Amino acid sequence: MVRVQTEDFDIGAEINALTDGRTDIGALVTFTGLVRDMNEGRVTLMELEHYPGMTEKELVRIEQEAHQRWPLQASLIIHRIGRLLPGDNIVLVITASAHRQAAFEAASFLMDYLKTSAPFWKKEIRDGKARWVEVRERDNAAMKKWFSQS
Amino acid sequence: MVRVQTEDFDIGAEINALTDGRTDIGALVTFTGLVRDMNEGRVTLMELEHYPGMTEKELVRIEQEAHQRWPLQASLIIHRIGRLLPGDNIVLVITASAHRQAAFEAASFLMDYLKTSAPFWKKEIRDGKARWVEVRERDNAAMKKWFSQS
Amino acid sequence: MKLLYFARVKESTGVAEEEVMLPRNVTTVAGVVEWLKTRGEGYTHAFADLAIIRCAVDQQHGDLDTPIAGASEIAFFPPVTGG
Amino acid sequence: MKLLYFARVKESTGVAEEEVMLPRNVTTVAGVVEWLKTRGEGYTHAFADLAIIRCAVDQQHGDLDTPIAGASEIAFFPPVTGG
Repeated sequence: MVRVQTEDFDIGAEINALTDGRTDIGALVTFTGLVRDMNEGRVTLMELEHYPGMTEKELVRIEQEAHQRWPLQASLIIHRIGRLLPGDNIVLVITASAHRQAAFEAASFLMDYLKTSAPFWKKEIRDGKARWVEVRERDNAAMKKWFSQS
Repeated sequence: MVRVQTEDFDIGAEINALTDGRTDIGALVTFTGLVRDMNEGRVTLMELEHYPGMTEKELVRIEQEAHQRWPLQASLIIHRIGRLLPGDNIVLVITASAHRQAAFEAASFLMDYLKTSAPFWKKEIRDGKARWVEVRERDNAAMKKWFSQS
Repeated sequence: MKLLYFARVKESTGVAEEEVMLPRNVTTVAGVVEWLKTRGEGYTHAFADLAIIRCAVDQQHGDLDTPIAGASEIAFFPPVTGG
Repeated sequence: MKLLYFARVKESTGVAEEEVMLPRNVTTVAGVVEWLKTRGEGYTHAFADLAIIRCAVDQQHGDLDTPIAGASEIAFFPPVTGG
Protein backbone atom coordinates (compact mmCIF):
# COMPACT_ATOMS: atom_id res chain seq x y z
CA MET A 1 0.00 0.00 0.00
CA VAL A 2 1.30 3.49 -0.79
CA ARG A 3 0.11 6.93 0.30
CA VAL A 4 1.27 10.46 -0.50
CA GLN A 5 -0.12 12.95 1.99
CA THR A 6 0.42 16.30 3.66
CA GLU A 7 -0.74 15.06 7.08
CA ASP A 8 1.56 13.39 9.58
CA PHE A 9 1.36 9.63 10.10
CA ASP A 10 1.04 7.58 13.30
CA ILE A 11 3.57 4.74 13.14
CA GLY A 12 1.91 2.72 15.92
CA ALA A 13 -1.50 2.97 14.25
CA GLU A 14 -0.05 1.97 10.86
CA ILE A 15 1.69 -1.06 12.39
CA ASN A 16 -1.53 -2.11 14.12
CA ALA A 17 -3.51 -1.77 10.89
CA LEU A 18 -1.00 -4.02 9.15
CA THR A 19 -0.69 -6.70 11.81
CA ASP A 20 -4.11 -6.69 13.48
CA GLY A 21 -5.61 -10.17 13.71
CA ARG A 22 -2.65 -11.77 11.93
CA THR A 23 -0.57 -14.54 13.49
CA ASP A 24 1.69 -15.37 10.53
CA ILE A 25 4.06 -12.38 10.77
CA GLY A 26 7.35 -13.08 12.53
CA ALA A 27 9.29 -9.92 11.75
CA LEU A 28 8.25 -6.34 11.20
CA VAL A 29 10.61 -3.53 10.26
CA THR A 30 9.76 0.16 10.10
CA PHE A 31 11.89 2.95 8.71
CA THR A 32 11.02 6.55 9.46
CA GLY A 33 12.81 9.47 7.84
CA LEU A 34 12.67 12.78 9.72
CA VAL A 35 13.64 16.39 9.01
CA ARG A 36 16.99 17.18 10.66
CA ASP A 37 17.75 20.69 11.88
CA MET A 38 21.31 20.41 10.54
CA ASN A 39 22.20 19.50 6.95
CA GLU A 40 25.34 21.37 5.90
CA GLY A 41 23.78 24.35 7.67
CA ARG A 42 20.90 25.17 10.01
CA VAL A 43 17.60 23.99 8.54
CA THR A 44 14.44 25.81 9.64
CA LEU A 45 11.95 24.58 7.03
CA MET A 46 11.64 21.88 4.40
CA GLU A 47 9.28 21.98 1.47
CA LEU A 48 8.55 18.80 -0.44
CA GLU A 49 7.42 19.01 -4.05
CA HIS A 50 6.30 15.97 -6.03
CA TYR A 51 4.88 14.87 -9.38
CA PRO A 52 1.24 13.97 -8.70
CA GLY A 53 0.26 10.80 -10.49
CA MET A 54 3.77 9.64 -11.30
CA THR A 55 4.77 9.60 -7.64
CA GLU A 56 2.06 7.11 -6.72
CA LYS A 57 2.86 4.95 -9.77
CA GLU A 58 6.54 4.88 -8.90
CA LEU A 59 5.86 3.96 -5.28
CA VAL A 60 3.57 1.12 -6.36
CA ARG A 61 6.22 -0.11 -8.82
CA ILE A 62 8.91 0.02 -6.12
CA GLU A 63 6.69 -1.84 -3.68
CA GLN A 64 5.90 -4.53 -6.26
CA GLU A 65 9.60 -4.95 -6.97
CA ALA A 66 10.24 -5.55 -3.25
CA HIS A 67 7.46 -8.16 -3.13
CA GLN A 68 9.03 -9.94 -6.09
CA ARG A 69 12.42 -10.06 -4.38
CA TRP A 70 11.39 -11.00 -0.84
CA PRO A 71 8.55 -13.07 0.68
CA LEU A 72 6.71 -10.12 2.26
CA GLN A 73 3.38 -10.59 4.01
CA ALA A 74 2.61 -6.88 4.10
CA SER A 75 4.19 -3.55 3.29
CA LEU A 76 3.42 0.15 3.44
CA ILE A 77 5.01 3.30 2.05
CA ILE A 78 3.81 6.73 3.19
CA HIS A 79 5.54 9.88 1.94
CA ARG A 80 4.60 13.35 3.07
CA ILE A 81 4.58 16.45 0.87
CA GLY A 82 4.31 20.17 1.59
CA ARG A 83 5.90 22.14 4.42
CA LEU A 84 7.73 20.32 7.17
CA LEU A 85 9.66 21.49 10.22
CA PRO A 86 12.75 19.99 11.89
CA GLY A 87 11.70 16.90 13.83
CA ASP A 88 8.74 16.23 11.50
CA ASN A 89 8.25 12.83 9.87
CA ILE A 90 8.94 12.72 6.13
CA VAL A 91 8.60 9.10 5.10
CA LEU A 92 7.50 5.77 6.58
CA VAL A 93 8.27 2.33 5.20
CA ILE A 94 6.95 -0.85 6.86
CA THR A 95 7.77 -4.41 5.83
CA ALA A 96 6.46 -7.62 7.39
CA SER A 97 7.72 -11.13 6.76
CA ALA A 98 8.03 -14.51 8.43
CA HIS A 99 11.76 -13.94 9.03
CA ARG A 100 13.82 -10.91 9.89
CA GLN A 101 16.32 -10.90 7.04
CA ALA A 102 13.61 -10.44 4.41
CA ALA A 103 11.94 -7.66 6.42
CA PHE A 104 15.24 -5.80 6.99
CA GLU A 105 16.47 -6.13 3.42
CA ALA A 106 13.15 -5.19 1.85
CA ALA A 107 12.81 -2.06 4.02
CA SER A 108 16.34 -1.00 3.17
CA PHE A 109 15.75 -1.69 -0.53
CA LEU A 110 12.50 0.29 -0.54
CA MET A 111 14.24 3.32 0.94
CA ASP A 112 17.23 3.11 -1.43
CA TYR A 113 14.94 2.71 -4.41
CA LEU A 114 12.54 5.45 -3.33
CA LYS A 115 15.42 7.90 -2.77
CA THR A 116 16.71 7.48 -6.32
CA SER A 117 13.48 6.92 -8.24
CA ALA A 118 10.33 8.44 -6.70
CA PRO A 119 9.73 11.97 -8.03
CA PHE A 120 10.05 14.08 -4.89
CA TRP A 121 12.20 17.18 -4.49
CA LYS A 122 13.23 18.77 -1.23
CA LYS A 123 13.85 22.45 -0.77
CA GLU A 124 15.26 23.61 2.54
CA ILE A 125 15.46 26.98 4.20
CA ARG A 126 19.07 26.59 5.26
CA ASP A 127 20.97 29.37 7.04
CA GLY A 128 18.09 31.63 6.05
CA LYS A 129 18.26 30.86 2.31
CA ALA A 130 16.07 28.60 0.18
CA ARG A 131 18.15 25.81 -1.39
CA TRP A 132 17.25 22.69 -3.31
CA VAL A 133 18.65 19.61 -1.63
CA GLU A 134 21.42 18.04 -3.74
CA VAL A 135 21.55 14.35 -4.60
CA ARG A 136 24.01 12.41 -2.47
CA GLU A 137 26.36 10.14 -4.40
CA ARG A 138 26.04 7.56 -1.62
CA ASP A 139 22.31 7.30 -2.36
CA ASN A 140 23.05 6.34 -5.96
CA ALA A 141 25.69 3.88 -4.78
CA ALA A 142 23.25 2.36 -2.28
CA MET A 143 20.75 1.81 -5.08
CA LYS A 144 23.25 0.23 -7.49
CA LYS A 145 24.20 -2.34 -4.87
CA TRP A 146 20.78 -4.02 -5.20
CA PHE A 147 21.23 -4.55 -8.89
CA SER A 148 24.84 -5.75 -8.91
CA GLN A 149 24.12 -8.40 -6.27
CA SER A 150 21.49 -10.18 -8.31
CA MET B 1 18.28 1.49 27.05
CA VAL B 2 17.30 -2.13 27.67
CA ARG B 3 14.25 -3.67 29.32
CA VAL B 4 13.18 -7.24 30.05
CA GLN B 5 9.49 -7.45 30.86
CA THR B 6 6.43 -9.68 30.82
CA GLU B 7 4.09 -6.87 29.66
CA ASP B 8 3.55 -5.99 26.02
CA PHE B 9 5.17 -2.87 24.57
CA ASP B 10 3.67 0.00 22.57
CA ILE B 11 5.95 0.67 19.60
CA GLY B 12 4.47 4.10 18.87
CA ALA B 13 4.87 5.21 22.48
CA GLU B 14 8.47 3.93 22.59
CA ILE B 15 9.34 5.81 19.39
CA ASN B 16 7.78 9.00 20.76
CA ALA B 17 9.72 8.68 24.01
CA LEU B 18 12.95 8.35 22.03
CA THR B 19 12.37 11.16 19.54
CA ASP B 20 10.24 13.64 21.47
CA GLY B 21 11.62 17.17 21.32
CA ARG B 22 14.62 16.09 19.21
CA THR B 23 15.37 17.58 15.82
CA ASP B 24 18.72 15.89 15.13
CA ILE B 25 17.42 12.42 14.19
CA GLY B 26 17.18 11.77 10.46
CA ALA B 27 16.50 8.03 10.43
CA LEU B 28 14.71 5.71 12.81
CA VAL B 29 14.46 1.95 12.39
CA THR B 30 12.36 -0.41 14.47
CA PHE B 31 12.42 -4.17 14.43
CA THR B 32 9.61 -6.13 16.06
CA GLY B 33 9.72 -9.89 16.46
CA LEU B 34 6.37 -11.64 16.85
CA VAL B 35 5.15 -15.14 17.71
CA ARG B 36 4.17 -16.97 14.52
CA ASP B 37 1.44 -19.59 14.58
CA MET B 38 3.49 -21.84 12.28
CA ASN B 39 7.07 -22.93 12.98
CA GLU B 40 7.62 -26.44 11.64
CA GLY B 41 4.20 -27.21 13.10
CA ARG B 42 1.20 -25.40 14.58
CA VAL B 43 2.25 -23.21 17.50
CA THR B 44 -0.34 -22.43 20.15
CA LEU B 45 1.83 -21.07 22.96
CA MET B 46 5.35 -19.79 23.49
CA GLU B 47 7.11 -19.61 26.83
CA LEU B 48 10.23 -17.51 27.20
CA GLU B 49 12.74 -18.34 29.91
CA HIS B 50 15.76 -16.15 30.65
CA TYR B 51 18.72 -15.75 33.00
CA PRO B 52 17.81 -12.81 35.25
CA GLY B 53 20.78 -10.53 35.76
CA MET B 54 22.88 -11.89 32.93
CA THR B 55 20.19 -11.10 30.35
CA GLU B 56 20.21 -7.42 31.18
CA LYS B 57 24.03 -7.33 31.24
CA GLU B 58 24.22 -9.00 27.85
CA LEU B 59 21.67 -6.63 26.33
CA VAL B 60 23.58 -3.62 27.67
CA ARG B 61 26.84 -5.05 26.28
CA ILE B 62 25.23 -5.66 22.88
CA GLU B 63 23.79 -2.16 22.81
CA GLN B 64 27.15 -0.63 23.71
CA GLU B 65 28.82 -2.62 20.94
CA ALA B 66 26.31 -1.18 18.43
CA HIS B 67 27.02 2.36 19.66
CA GLN B 68 30.74 1.77 19.17
CA ARG B 69 30.21 0.61 15.60
CA TRP B 70 27.65 3.15 14.39
CA PRO B 71 26.93 6.82 15.19
CA LEU B 72 23.61 6.19 16.97
CA GLN B 73 21.70 9.00 18.63
CA ALA B 74 19.39 6.68 20.54
CA SER B 75 18.58 3.01 20.87
CA LEU B 76 16.23 0.73 22.74
CA ILE B 77 15.97 -3.01 23.26
CA ILE B 78 12.87 -4.52 24.89
CA HIS B 79 12.54 -8.31 25.24
CA ARG B 80 9.49 -9.98 26.70
CA ILE B 81 9.55 -13.08 28.90
CA GLY B 82 6.84 -15.48 30.11
CA ARG B 83 3.87 -16.82 28.20
CA LEU B 84 3.08 -15.47 24.74
CA LEU B 85 0.45 -16.32 22.15
CA PRO B 86 0.65 -16.32 18.34
CA GLY B 87 0.57 -12.71 17.14
CA ASP B 88 2.11 -11.41 20.38
CA ASN B 89 5.16 -9.17 20.33
CA ILE B 90 8.41 -10.81 21.54
CA VAL B 91 11.15 -8.27 21.01
CA LEU B 92 11.56 -4.63 19.98
CA VAL B 93 14.73 -2.96 18.79
CA ILE B 94 14.85 0.74 17.90
CA THR B 95 17.84 2.61 16.47
CA ALA B 96 18.06 6.30 15.62
CA SER B 97 20.79 8.01 13.64
CA ALA B 98 21.40 10.99 11.38
CA HIS B 99 21.45 8.70 8.32
CA ARG B 100 19.57 5.60 7.33
CA GLN B 101 22.42 3.18 6.69
CA ALA B 102 23.65 3.39 10.29
CA ALA B 103 20.13 2.94 11.68
CA PHE B 104 19.40 -0.07 9.43
CA GLU B 105 22.72 -1.78 10.03
CA ALA B 106 22.70 -1.23 13.78
CA ALA B 107 19.16 -2.61 14.15
CA SER B 108 20.06 -5.67 12.10
CA PHE B 109 23.27 -6.14 14.09
CA LEU B 110 21.43 -5.83 17.42
CA MET B 111 18.97 -8.54 16.39
CA ASP B 112 21.67 -10.88 15.06
CA TYR B 113 23.77 -10.39 18.19
CA LEU B 114 20.83 -10.72 20.58
CA LYS B 115 19.69 -13.95 18.88
CA THR B 116 23.06 -15.64 19.40
CA SER B 117 24.15 -14.13 22.70
CA ALA B 118 21.37 -12.97 25.05
CA PRO B 119 20.35 -15.76 27.45
CA PHE B 120 16.75 -16.40 26.42
CA TRP B 121 15.22 -19.78 25.64
CA LYS B 122 11.95 -20.37 23.82
CA LYS B 123 9.70 -23.30 24.43
CA GLU B 124 6.73 -23.78 22.13
CA ILE B 125 3.59 -25.83 22.39
CA ARG B 126 3.78 -27.14 18.83
CA ASP B 127 1.27 -29.62 17.47
CA GLY B 128 0.14 -30.11 21.05
CA LYS B 129 3.60 -30.95 22.45
CA ALA B 130 6.05 -28.80 24.41
CA ARG B 131 9.32 -28.44 22.49
CA TRP B 132 12.39 -26.28 23.02
CA VAL B 133 13.07 -24.16 19.98
CA GLU B 134 16.26 -25.25 18.21
CA VAL B 135 19.02 -22.88 17.17
CA ARG B 136 18.95 -22.03 13.48
CA GLU B 137 22.27 -22.31 11.70
CA ARG B 138 21.41 -19.20 9.69
CA ASP B 139 21.28 -17.20 12.95
CA ASN B 140 24.87 -18.18 13.73
CA ALA B 141 25.89 -17.38 10.16
CA ALA B 142 24.16 -13.97 10.37
CA MET B 143 26.14 -13.20 13.51
CA LYS B 144 29.52 -14.25 12.11
CA LYS B 145 29.03 -11.91 9.15
CA TRP B 146 29.45 -8.86 11.43
CA PHE B 147 32.82 -10.06 12.66
CA SER B 148 34.31 -11.13 9.33
CA GLN B 149 33.48 -7.78 7.70
CA SER B 150 35.45 -5.67 10.13
CA MET C 1 1.75 17.61 -25.96
CA LYS C 2 1.64 18.46 -22.26
CA LEU C 3 4.99 19.45 -20.78
CA LEU C 4 5.61 19.58 -17.03
CA TYR C 5 8.52 21.06 -15.08
CA PHE C 6 9.42 20.46 -11.46
CA ALA C 7 11.67 21.93 -8.80
CA ARG C 8 14.73 23.83 -10.11
CA VAL C 9 13.68 23.23 -13.73
CA LYS C 10 10.30 24.80 -13.06
CA GLU C 11 11.97 27.80 -11.41
CA SER C 12 14.06 28.31 -14.58
CA THR C 13 11.28 27.87 -17.14
CA GLY C 14 8.93 29.94 -15.01
CA VAL C 15 5.99 27.62 -15.70
CA ALA C 16 4.80 24.41 -14.04
CA GLU C 17 3.12 23.01 -17.12
CA GLU C 18 2.13 24.01 -20.65
CA GLU C 19 0.44 22.59 -23.75
CA VAL C 20 2.71 22.78 -26.80
CA MET C 21 2.58 21.82 -30.49
CA LEU C 22 5.92 20.13 -31.20
CA PRO C 23 7.42 20.31 -34.72
CA ARG C 24 6.93 17.04 -36.62
CA ASN C 25 10.65 16.30 -36.79
CA VAL C 26 10.82 16.09 -32.98
CA THR C 27 10.67 12.36 -32.19
CA THR C 28 12.68 11.88 -29.00
CA VAL C 29 13.11 13.58 -25.63
CA ALA C 30 16.43 15.00 -26.93
CA GLY C 31 14.49 16.67 -29.73
CA VAL C 32 12.05 18.18 -27.27
CA VAL C 33 14.93 19.60 -25.25
CA GLU C 34 16.60 21.11 -28.34
CA TRP C 35 13.31 22.69 -29.37
CA LEU C 36 12.66 24.03 -25.85
CA LYS C 37 16.09 25.67 -25.77
CA THR C 38 15.01 27.90 -28.68
CA ARG C 39 12.12 29.28 -26.65
CA GLY C 40 13.97 31.85 -24.57
CA GLU C 41 16.41 32.44 -21.79
CA GLY C 42 14.50 30.59 -19.07
CA TYR C 43 14.50 27.38 -21.12
CA THR C 44 18.11 27.80 -22.23
CA HIS C 45 19.07 28.13 -18.58
CA ALA C 46 16.88 25.23 -17.47
CA PHE C 47 18.48 22.85 -19.97
CA ALA C 48 22.04 24.25 -19.94
CA ASP C 49 23.44 21.21 -18.08
CA LEU C 50 21.71 18.03 -19.20
CA ALA C 51 23.69 15.99 -16.65
CA ILE C 52 21.33 17.30 -13.97
CA ILE C 53 18.11 16.91 -15.98
CA ARG C 54 15.88 13.85 -15.65
CA CYS C 55 12.72 13.19 -17.62
CA ALA C 56 9.59 11.06 -17.64
CA VAL C 57 7.42 10.20 -20.64
CA ASP C 58 3.83 9.49 -19.67
CA GLN C 59 4.92 9.28 -16.02
CA GLN C 60 7.65 6.70 -16.62
CA HIS C 61 11.34 7.45 -16.25
CA GLY C 62 13.00 8.01 -19.61
CA ASP C 63 16.18 9.48 -21.04
CA LEU C 64 17.21 11.66 -24.00
CA ASP C 65 16.75 8.75 -26.41
CA THR C 66 13.21 7.89 -25.30
CA PRO C 67 10.79 8.16 -28.25
CA ILE C 68 7.83 10.44 -27.71
CA ALA C 69 5.50 9.04 -30.38
CA GLY C 70 2.03 8.60 -28.92
CA ALA C 71 2.99 10.17 -25.61
CA SER C 72 0.65 12.70 -24.05
CA GLU C 73 2.86 14.03 -21.23
CA ILE C 74 6.58 14.73 -20.85
CA ALA C 75 8.09 15.95 -17.58
CA PHE C 76 11.51 17.46 -16.89
CA PHE C 77 13.04 17.66 -13.45
CA PRO C 78 16.30 17.50 -11.46
CA PRO C 79 17.51 14.22 -9.92
CA VAL C 80 15.00 13.26 -7.23
CA THR C 81 15.71 13.90 -3.54
CA GLY C 82 12.80 12.39 -1.62
CA GLY C 83 12.87 9.86 1.22
CA MET D 1 29.74 -21.99 44.45
CA LYS D 2 26.28 -21.26 43.09
CA LEU D 3 25.32 -23.34 40.06
CA LEU D 4 22.39 -22.44 37.80
CA TYR D 5 20.69 -24.45 35.07
CA PHE D 6 18.34 -23.21 32.39
CA ALA D 7 15.90 -24.60 29.84
CA ARG D 8 16.61 -28.18 28.71
CA VAL D 9 19.60 -28.45 31.06
CA LYS D 10 17.41 -27.52 34.02
CA GLU D 11 14.83 -30.10 32.98
CA SER D 12 17.56 -32.78 33.01
CA THR D 13 19.22 -31.84 36.30
CA GLY D 14 15.83 -31.31 37.90
CA VAL D 15 16.98 -28.20 39.75
CA ALA D 16 17.15 -24.53 38.75
CA GLU D 17 20.00 -23.68 41.09
CA GLU D 18 22.04 -25.12 43.91
CA GLU D 19 24.92 -24.25 46.25
CA VAL D 20 27.78 -26.73 45.96
CA MET D 21 31.22 -27.26 47.48
CA LEU D 22 33.51 -28.08 44.58
CA PRO D 23 36.57 -30.32 45.14
CA ARG D 24 39.79 -28.27 45.25
CA ASN D 25 41.20 -29.85 42.09
CA VAL D 26 38.31 -28.42 40.05
CA THR D 27 39.70 -25.25 38.45
CA THR D 28 37.86 -24.86 35.14
CA VAL D 29 34.35 -25.19 33.79
CA ALA D 30 35.35 -28.54 32.26
CA GLY D 31 36.24 -29.73 35.77
CA VAL D 32 32.86 -28.63 37.09
CA VAL D 33 31.13 -30.57 34.32
CA GLU D 34 33.15 -33.73 35.04
CA TRP D 35 32.32 -33.46 38.72
CA LEU D 36 28.62 -32.84 38.03
CA LYS D 37 28.43 -35.96 35.83
CA THR D 38 29.30 -38.07 38.90
CA ARG D 39 26.24 -36.78 40.73
CA GLY D 40 23.56 -38.97 39.18
CA GLU D 41 21.58 -39.80 36.09
CA GLY D 42 19.98 -36.35 35.62
CA TYR D 43 23.40 -34.70 35.48
CA THR D 44 24.89 -37.42 33.27
CA HIS D 45 22.02 -36.88 30.87
CA ALA D 46 22.22 -33.08 31.03
CA PHE D 47 25.91 -33.10 30.11
CA ALA D 48 25.94 -36.09 27.75
CA ASP D 49 26.46 -33.93 24.65
CA LEU D 50 28.72 -30.98 25.41
CA ALA D 51 28.25 -29.63 21.88
CA ILE D 52 24.86 -28.34 22.95
CA ILE D 53 25.93 -26.97 26.34
CA ARG D 54 26.83 -23.32 26.86
CA CYS D 55 28.06 -21.79 30.11
CA ALA D 56 28.51 -18.47 31.84
CA VAL D 57 30.89 -17.69 34.70
CA ASP D 58 29.68 -14.79 36.84
CA GLN D 59 27.12 -13.96 34.14
CA GLN D 60 29.65 -13.74 31.32
CA HIS D 61 29.79 -16.23 28.46
CA GLY D 62 32.55 -18.76 28.96
CA ASP D 63 33.65 -22.14 27.64
CA LEU D 64 35.04 -25.39 29.02
CA ASP D 65 38.48 -23.83 29.50
CA THR D 66 37.25 -20.83 31.47
CA PRO D 67 38.91 -20.75 34.93
CA ILE D 68 36.54 -20.62 37.89
CA ALA D 69 38.90 -19.22 40.51
CA GLY D 70 37.16 -16.44 42.40
CA ALA D 71 33.86 -16.96 40.61
CA SER D 72 30.68 -17.03 42.64
CA GLU D 73 28.19 -18.25 40.02
CA ILE D 74 28.36 -20.69 37.12
CA ALA D 75 25.42 -21.28 34.78
CA PHE D 76 24.81 -24.07 32.25
CA PHE D 77 22.29 -23.81 29.45
CA PRO D 78 21.57 -24.78 25.84
CA PRO D 79 22.43 -22.44 22.95
CA VAL D 80 20.22 -19.37 23.30
CA THR D 81 17.07 -18.91 21.21
CA GLY D 82 15.69 -15.47 22.06
CA GLY D 83 14.82 -12.63 19.74
